[in-house]
Amino acid sequence: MREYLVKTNNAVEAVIQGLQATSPFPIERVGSHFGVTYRGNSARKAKLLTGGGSGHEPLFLGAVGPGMADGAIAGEIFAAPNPDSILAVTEALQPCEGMIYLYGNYSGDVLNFGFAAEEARAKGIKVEEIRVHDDVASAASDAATERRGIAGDIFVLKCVAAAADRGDSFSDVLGLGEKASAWTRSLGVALRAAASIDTGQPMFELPVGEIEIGMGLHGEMGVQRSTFEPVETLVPRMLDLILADFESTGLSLDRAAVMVNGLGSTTVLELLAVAGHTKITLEKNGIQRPLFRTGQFATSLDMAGFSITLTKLDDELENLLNADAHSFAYSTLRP
Amino acid sequence: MREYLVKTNNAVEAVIQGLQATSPFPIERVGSHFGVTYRGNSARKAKLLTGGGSGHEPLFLGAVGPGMADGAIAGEIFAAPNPDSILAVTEALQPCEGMIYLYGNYSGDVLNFGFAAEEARAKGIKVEEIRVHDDVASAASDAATERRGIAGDIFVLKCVAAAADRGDSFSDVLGLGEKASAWTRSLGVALRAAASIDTGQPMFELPVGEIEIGMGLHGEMGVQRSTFEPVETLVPRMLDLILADFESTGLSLDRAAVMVNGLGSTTVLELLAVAGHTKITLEKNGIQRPLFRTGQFATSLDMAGFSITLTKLDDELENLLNADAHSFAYSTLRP
Amino acid sequence: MEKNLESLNPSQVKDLLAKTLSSWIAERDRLNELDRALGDGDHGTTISRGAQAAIDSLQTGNFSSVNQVFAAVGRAMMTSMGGASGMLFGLFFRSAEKIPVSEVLDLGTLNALFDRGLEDLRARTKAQPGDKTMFDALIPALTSLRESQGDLIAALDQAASSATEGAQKSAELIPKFGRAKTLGERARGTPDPGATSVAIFFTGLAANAKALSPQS
Amino acid sequence: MEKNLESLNPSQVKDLLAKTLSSWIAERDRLNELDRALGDGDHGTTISRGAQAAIDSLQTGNFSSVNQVFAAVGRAMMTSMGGASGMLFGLFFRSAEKIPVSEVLDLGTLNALFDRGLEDLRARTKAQPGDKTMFDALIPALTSLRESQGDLIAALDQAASSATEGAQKSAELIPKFGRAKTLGERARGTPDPGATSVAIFFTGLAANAKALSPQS
Ligand SMILES: Nc1ncnc2c1ncn2[C@@H]1O[C@H](COP(=O)(O)OP(=O)(O)O)[C@@H](O)[C@H]1O
Ligand SMILES: Nc1ncnc2c1ncn2[C@@H]1O[C@H](COP(=O)(O)OP(=O)(O)O)[C@@H](O)[C@H]1O
Ligand SMILES: [Mg+2]
Ligand SMILES: [Mg+2]
Ligand SMILES: [Mg+2]
Ligand SMILES: [Mg+2]
Repeated sequence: MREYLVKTNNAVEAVIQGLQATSPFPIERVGSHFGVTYRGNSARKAKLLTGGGSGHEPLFLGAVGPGMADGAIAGEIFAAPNPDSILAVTEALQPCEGMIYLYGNYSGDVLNFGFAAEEARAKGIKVEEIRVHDDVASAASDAATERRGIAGDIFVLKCVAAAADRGDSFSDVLGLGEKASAWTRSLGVALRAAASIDTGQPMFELPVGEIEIGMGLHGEMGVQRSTFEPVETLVPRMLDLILADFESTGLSLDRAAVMVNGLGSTTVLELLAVAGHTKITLEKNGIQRPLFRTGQFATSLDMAGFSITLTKLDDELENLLNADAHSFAYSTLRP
Repeated sequence: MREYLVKTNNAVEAVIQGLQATSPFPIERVGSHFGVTYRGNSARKAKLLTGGGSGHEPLFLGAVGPGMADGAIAGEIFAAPNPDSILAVTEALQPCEGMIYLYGNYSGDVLNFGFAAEEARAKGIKVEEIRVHDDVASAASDAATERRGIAGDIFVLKCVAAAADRGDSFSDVLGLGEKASAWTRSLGVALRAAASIDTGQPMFELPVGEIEIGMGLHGEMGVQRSTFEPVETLVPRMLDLILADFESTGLSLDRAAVMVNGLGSTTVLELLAVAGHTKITLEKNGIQRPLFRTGQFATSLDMAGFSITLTKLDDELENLLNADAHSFAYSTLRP
Repeated sequence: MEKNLESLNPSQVKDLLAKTLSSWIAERDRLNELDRALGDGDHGTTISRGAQAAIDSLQTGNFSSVNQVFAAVGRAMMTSMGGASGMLFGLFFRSAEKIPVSEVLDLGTLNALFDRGLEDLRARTKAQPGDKTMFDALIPALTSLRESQGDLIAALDQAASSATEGAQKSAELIPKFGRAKTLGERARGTPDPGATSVAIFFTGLAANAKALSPQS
Repeated sequence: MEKNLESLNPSQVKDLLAKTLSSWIAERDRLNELDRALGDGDHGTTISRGAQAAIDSLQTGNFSSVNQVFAAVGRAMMTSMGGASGMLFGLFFRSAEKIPVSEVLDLGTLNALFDRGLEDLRARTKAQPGDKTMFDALIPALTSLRESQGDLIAALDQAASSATEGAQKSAELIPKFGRAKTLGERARGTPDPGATSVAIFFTGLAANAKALSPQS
């Protein structure tokens, strides 16, 4: 049993108010929709709209900002946004050469963004979609585009945004996004179910002492249920699965951007432990790590657990990831 | 019952490894101590060493970096660091004109840092101490220097570091630190006890549905136990206590740096809700908020709850807080 | 003696739907429980939110055609629910806008309306009967409705039992779509929440239509 | 018939302390439990860590004086424990370095040693008896030891019962120092963990000294 400081009926409102309160740059709300825009990325030919269900804070609304998304749209907790709201944010970002909808690959999101994209096109707005599908646990590598999107959303979004900022054409930005998406793989593990914001009860069954490798961001089942395991063996086991997946798809990995992401109530202490063991394992595999981020980027309410994301880097993606960016969800750090 | 990915016997090691893995700038470990240094802040006359017990990640080890601390030293979980280790980091940072030990005001820290300071002085090293005492719940305002230090550590440290970076003399840096400390007030609330990393059991009794306003960072008792309350009323109640404390000490508050800090397993969603209501209440009180940060800066393992910190600003403190800084625990954001 | 119910006017349809939608609200916890085993535990919350929004929109709306009544329900659900089910249930009802306007609801109109709804859903998801989705209840229900020879009440009764049977049978299926799709064998034993919602809908529709029916 | 125990050599002191320290490890859970009510729940963990480090350091060390034995314990505790108790317990023993070197431990040396320890503690904390800290057991114990007329065993027995009584009585006090100080009335009923550790120490010291004592 867990009480939340907000209830289902005011949670998303509260997120928007909070973002506006804490943001050093202006974030505009779109009507009464759960949508926001940042208007400062003026050099872009392609504008970027991201979104998804709530409960994943700082995603998705927190991803707008300089060098990041131009617009974001949230649904209720763990529910994709509705098409009217997606369309409203789309229209608020006009005029532009074209819009890219970037979101995690879930039934609900595909249905709603897809519907909104059609309605936008009917209004003469050019829209293309990038569906992030980084979760290696959710489908075999020969069906990679059916995978779910998890924390990989952020690196892909960051690359796309930076490509748009350097003035790339709409189709170049889109192509870059497909590349970044194809080069991004993640795997998560759940240590304890999130508590429902409605009832305070666990949202799925995961007995104490068991873990689920490959658990999705909403508690979707993963690939392996096993007994509790400390970081020393858990992290190498997870990375092996990710590395094997790169290999099986013919992507040789010698340099990667790394994200260690907390799912909600895993402590920063533990995330650092995961980071340390991730470094050791990648080092053993001869993989360079010029960009390594540890924190809470894509959560699942108060689920305990974490995910590890690797984006294969070439010089282009490394430069794009290093380009300046600021948002509540993700900012570039300068050494 | 909660299992941690690390155990007491490897937790702090894991934190150090993780920091080194994820840091974009070099962090050096000091011998086999739980201590680290960053050597890049070369313009400083006063060097800055911070520290305290572990379990508060990203503090304290995560506070080293450009524009932040030069050295940090951790103890075991919820135990102040020992004097040998404090001294070892002190010596690793020599030569310098003088050292400032900056830490939260707890018996254990006062005893150990105080002892180390004496030993350092005996070796000819100049050392002064700044004990942050921002927690208004922990003593009356006429005994403010007896208060505990909580998340306020970070704003005070940031100001001191920036003063050192602009080349201030040792005594000016120290004076600035005293001012920043005197102008910083916080209040926390616990919604659920942290689980012991040893036993997995709650570290103190807090029945479901009750909250404790003024709970310290280790579960020290606060000022008011009451039934669960949503943000809408809880945040104004907490801010009223903080604002009354500023007033009672004759500090008029028209401009403040604000930090909304998660204690461990309070979700980012909830922290944003706290941020939103903090803004509303401060606005009602006519208080400007040029700097407003929301996140996890000073935690208490996986305790659920949050703290709100206000630092009264004048132009000097505002400039110091806005100066560039990077560390795992805190970085300056540019709009 | 019972008189057969042959058709309803928009205002009757509005009452019929409002009553029927409220059973989703009543079944909220059970639907959440099913989704807790197969998905993210919110199907009951989501569909009740949709039902409430639809009821609100029925209460404030003025409807001159049956199509408008169904479309109002669909729009309200699509907008208020979001998620997979918001789009699917929403579209199913909202498609009523796309068929010829009718001022009465009889079995023929109902079939035309639901068939168009199904067609629009099929354009958006590749799920087939057997894939453990709402289709496992919806398709049998629509088939019954289409093949029924009796009056509206009898046809709805038939549809309700087909939907209920379909939802029950979905328990034994392995999911191929939606959040449940990675569960595999672990999904056996629990009926699909979406299919269960379809069964609840048709069961309510039949029962409430009976209550409307001019009885002795 | 018992022979009086008058003095111990460094190697006997080493054994005596090692055995005594191990009772902190044995009482770890109880001490944590007390600290859970008054502080942060870790006093047992912390002091056992110190005890283990001290035992390890006794086992590897070579000691030519009693002072060295006590100081080794103090250094190991101070370094391995950290926290308030690491400094206070550590310093208490480590102060042995500061008094004249002695090759045997008799009651006089013990008093000199502990009195110096107490003096050094008092320079670091303003806590007084009645403030619900380790002093509530330590000061009565040292007073007994100082006032005792008997042999070492009898003196230690006296000290042990004074410490135990002091620790028990601390339950009724309101804390003025350490993490417990904001608890106020809520602290009543639980003995101070640090004081309890002091009682455990003196109780162990008396019992283990008896076992060393050359008996018939
Ligand atoms: N791609 C799909 N095709 C058909 N039905 C689907 C699809 N995805 C989900 N569903 C239906 O939606 C139901 C889940 O609804 P709900 O829990 O409200 O949405 P969400 O999965 O977004 O949380 C499933 O039980 C299933 O019947
Ligand atoms: N300032 C102080 N003066 C005297 N004794 C103290 C002081 N602070 C703490 N103590 C003692 O330390 C004990 C707590 O020890 P421990 O739990 O190991 O340390 P911490 O409080 O750092 O977690 C208290 O029960 C008390 O006896
Ligand atoms: Mg959902
Ligand atoms: Mg402690
Ligand atoms: Mg669901
Ligand atoms: Mg303690």
